[in-house]
Amino acid sequence: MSLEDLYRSVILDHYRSARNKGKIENPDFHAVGDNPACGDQLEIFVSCLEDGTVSDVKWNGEGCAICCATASIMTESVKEKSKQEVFKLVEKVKKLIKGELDDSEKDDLGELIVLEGVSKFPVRVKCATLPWVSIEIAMQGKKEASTE
Amino acid sequence: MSLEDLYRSVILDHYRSARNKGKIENPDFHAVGDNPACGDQLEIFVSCLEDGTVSDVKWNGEGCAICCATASIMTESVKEKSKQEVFKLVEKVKKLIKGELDDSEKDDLGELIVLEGVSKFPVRVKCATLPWVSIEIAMQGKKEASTE
Amino acid sequence: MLSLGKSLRSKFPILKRKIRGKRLVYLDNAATTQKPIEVIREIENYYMNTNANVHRGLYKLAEEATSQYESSRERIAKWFDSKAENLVFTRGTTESINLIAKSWGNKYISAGDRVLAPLSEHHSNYVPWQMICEQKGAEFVSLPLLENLRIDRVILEKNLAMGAKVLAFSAQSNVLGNKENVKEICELARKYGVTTIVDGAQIAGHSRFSIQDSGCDFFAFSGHKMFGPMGIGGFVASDEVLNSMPPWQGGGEMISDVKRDSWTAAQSPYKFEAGTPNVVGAIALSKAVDILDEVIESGLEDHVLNLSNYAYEKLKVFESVKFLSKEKPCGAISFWVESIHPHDLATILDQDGIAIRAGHHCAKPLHQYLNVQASVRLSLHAYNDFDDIDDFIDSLKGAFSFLL
Amino acid sequence: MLSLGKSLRSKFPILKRKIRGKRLVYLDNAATTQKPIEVIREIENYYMNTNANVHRGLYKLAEEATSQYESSRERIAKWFDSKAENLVFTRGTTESINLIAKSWGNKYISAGDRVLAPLSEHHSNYVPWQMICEQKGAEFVSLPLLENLRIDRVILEKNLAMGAKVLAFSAQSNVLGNKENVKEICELARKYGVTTIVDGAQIAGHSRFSIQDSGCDFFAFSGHKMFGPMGIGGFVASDEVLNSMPPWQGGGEMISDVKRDSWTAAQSPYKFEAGTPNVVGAIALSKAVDILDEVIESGLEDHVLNLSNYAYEKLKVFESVKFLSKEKPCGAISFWVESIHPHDLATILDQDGIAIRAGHHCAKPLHQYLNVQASVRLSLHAYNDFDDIDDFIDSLKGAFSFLL
Ligand SMILES: Cc1ncc(COP(=O)(O)O)c(C=O)c1O
Ligand SMILES: Cc1ncc(COP(=O)(O)O)c(C=O)c1O
Repeated sequence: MSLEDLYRSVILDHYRSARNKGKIENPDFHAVGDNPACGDQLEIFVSCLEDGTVSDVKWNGEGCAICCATASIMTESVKEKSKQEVFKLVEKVKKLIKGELDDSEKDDLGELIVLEGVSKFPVRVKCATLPWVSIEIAMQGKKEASTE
Repeated sequence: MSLEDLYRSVILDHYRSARNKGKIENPDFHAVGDNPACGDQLEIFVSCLEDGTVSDVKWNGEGCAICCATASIMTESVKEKSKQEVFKLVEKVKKLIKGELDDSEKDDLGELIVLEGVSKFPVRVKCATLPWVSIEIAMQGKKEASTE
Repeated sequence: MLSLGKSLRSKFPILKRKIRGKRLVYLDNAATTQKPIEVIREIENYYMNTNANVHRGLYKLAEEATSQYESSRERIAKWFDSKAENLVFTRGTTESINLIAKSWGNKYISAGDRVLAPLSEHHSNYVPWQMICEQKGAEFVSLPLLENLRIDRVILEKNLAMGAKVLAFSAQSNVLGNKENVKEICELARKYGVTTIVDGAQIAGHSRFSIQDSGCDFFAFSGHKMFGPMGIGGFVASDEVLNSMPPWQGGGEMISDVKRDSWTAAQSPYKFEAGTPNVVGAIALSKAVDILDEVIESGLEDHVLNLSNYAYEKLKVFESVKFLSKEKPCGAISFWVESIHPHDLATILDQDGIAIRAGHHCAKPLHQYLNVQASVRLSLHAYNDFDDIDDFIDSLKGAFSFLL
Repeated sequence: MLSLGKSLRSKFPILKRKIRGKRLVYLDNAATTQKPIEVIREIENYYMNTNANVHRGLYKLAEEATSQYESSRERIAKWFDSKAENLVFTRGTTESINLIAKSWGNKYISAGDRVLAPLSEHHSNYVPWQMICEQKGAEFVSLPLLENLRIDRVILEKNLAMGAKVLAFSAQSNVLGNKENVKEICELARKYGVTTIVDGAQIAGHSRFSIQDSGCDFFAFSGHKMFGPMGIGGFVASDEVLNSMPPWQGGGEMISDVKRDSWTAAQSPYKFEAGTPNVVGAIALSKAVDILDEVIESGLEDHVLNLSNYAYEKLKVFESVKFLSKEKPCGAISFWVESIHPHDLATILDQDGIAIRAGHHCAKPLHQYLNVQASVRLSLHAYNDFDDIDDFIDSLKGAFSFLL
């Protein structure tokens, strides 16, 4: 995957018109994610139904195209999932971004598969990982995440 | 000058039968010289006449052949000299040992000239310098010398 | 006389390297400089012919290693217009400043004392002072800057007059590239009896610096920013200052005697050099200083100024480019681009073989002050030339058309 | 499998060197080892192809440098049976022990506490503990030895039982060559809740050492004693221990955030690595570990044992030779000669190209205890062979006939 492909395809689109950017008043979960290496900072807000299913999720913050686009993509992919499903997805996508996921496990990833391209840019892996780490931390009830 | 020459000539002789080794009770000057790099330690005792002329000088301690022989040679060379003469001699011999003395200044050195050979062994310069530094320090009224 | 720019590149083997098929355009010299072949050969030569531990060996190799190590100390000290006895080797600027803060600072800074540093300092000349102030209950005062981002002399003098123990500042900023007038500032500090620590990390790689002329109390530097190898650097201070300082680390080399229940320190500079030193690092740095001196003699400062002006003019054309410096930047040019994150820019430029830095450049307080999260920095050295700037600008244009 | 001794010499370019026309016989391996050509090439290769500052760079060179640096951390940590996150890079054993004493020690050692170290320790594992005890008003207890100069377990246990904070000891002595049973001693210390610091400077260059198996809390080592370059080394400790320790030096790399008035530390191991690290040092050390591992696999320990026995038998013949060790020495053989000063011996042997050490080998308390002012030490490694011992003995005979 060339750089152009990586940025062009989905990422640039999500970066330019981010989905689910903003805040949620009185969220059920909330965390601030930090990538101290580059200063990226990300807030994640999650609301859940009574049964724990994610009903709404928003992200806020400044960051690079990869981080922001990934946050946008992430928020789309976790809605209507249970806590356990989110945790499972996070583990899977973290592997995907690092280029460690087996082909056999990639089937049900849908649009998320574009994040695989990031694995070709090792120094940017943390940027794409931050949104995922942040929601994981948030839904574990912690307040601060870091990808350093 | 080969090593054999250096050790053989005067140094080995003075090392084997050291002159002026021992102590002086109630000396006018006394100092302990230290070469921390190798553990050599040397005591110097000086007695003077009323006019300040060195009347007796003794050295004591353990050290390598170069250090002990030099101490022996040194004690022979300072007797009957005034304080100023001793200080002048010390400066000159320190230069000699480091190989920094002009040929024109070497005339009146007598037997001391053998110490020039030490300059060919830079790591041993401190060993030959210690007795000279020690008497200098002693006669300046200080108590401890070091060649580190 | 050497000719700088393109024709100097043959001396620096790494500059032959291709990045994804394109030539390497190295514009991150404030982070670390590349190494001339002579420095690489010096390291090789040491390990192939001389390698030994120093100071305590009586055999030929150890004698040669010791004498090369000590004559390197002399050479480097002399280059800073100082003496061998006044130069302490460390890993670099950071370790030097920590040593000063933890040895000198621990002795002389007390509760209620004030320590001054401009907010534009590199973390390495900032955090060690924050640490010692916390530890001692002293006050760390981060000085604000003038509009042009230089040290505000009025505020500085006010703060000096209020009473302070230390003024720590850098001779040249790694973000803004500007030099301070070290001599004037040290004079001012001296007037109020305040000890000066000059972070020389940047200036040491670009200019001749006379410690005597500057009148500073401490000067710290890093070899790897001066064509030298990694893992070596040091600081310089006067006999009086060094003798007044207690040792910092304990161990081999730094002692004069160890008894079962006590120890005594060696003389300066050895009392600050515990353990096996980076002997080959010092020797190779001395060779680097020879070359750096020649490069400076051949017009390094003008060369960097010309390239900086050229780059500035070309960058200015883009409306979206905002400079951090309020003056014409020299040596280091930091900027940000509206609606493009510096990291994306760096990644895209790297596709064309262009090595620039993106981030906070270890100067977060400055970035916060300027309300910029991160910036892009290009920093220039002797082997850079107009072609490097041209390639950089071309690549930047490509990135803009792609991302904006 | 490599064949050790003579045939390994071609890998170590310096061993081709002539000293005053004679071949170099290098017998000072406890001070520093020589470097295999692969390690020298690794350094050269880094500066010719990869050189960049690490961690904060987004371009190709910085990415490669960072990934090589971090995979070297992983390789070296794994060799010690540990994990990358648990390995902190420093300049060497001395800096490691100082860091431990000044970060961990400063936090956990209080007035009245006791710190234990055998009197046979190297100054680098002795003075830092004396220093922190002085500073804290704690008691530094230098443990006496058994007749055979090993740690006296009865006295040790008595001292542990009396209450102590720290037991610092070396896995292998640089003077006597003998190894301690680290596992048993650490177990004993753990029984009494005493933290163990193992000085691994010597063992790391001669044996595989499993930190997990040993059960120690800290393990410190020096690269230059393991075929690696100068200026790199480190220490290993568990997550729990590292996380409990405050940072030591402040500056770039070790922070997670810096604000005008505060700072926060990065995670381990980075929080202990302030400033530009010796990147190339770590990379070249990782290569050295590859070779060292192969050499150990090929029988280094037996090889050194055989040579030691051979040397011991030959030395024993001289009545005037007195050994410091009360056991058959292995690896390092220290002795003194009645009525010959070690320095004179070293100078004379050097005339024949033989490099041995004379002095106190940074172990003055041990020498004082044995009532020996200074000693001569030969220390062996993979490239030594029987011819080295023969040449050494011949030269020694010459010196005796000349000096005695
Ligand atoms: C047992 C022991 N400990 C500590 C050290 C100190 O190592 P370094 O000088 O590399 O810091 C040495 C070597 O000099 C040693 O042999
Ligand atoms: C101004 C300034 N100070 C301090 C440092 C720290 O130098 P080092 O990382 O070599 O210790 C740097 C470079 O990173 C610098 O540019």
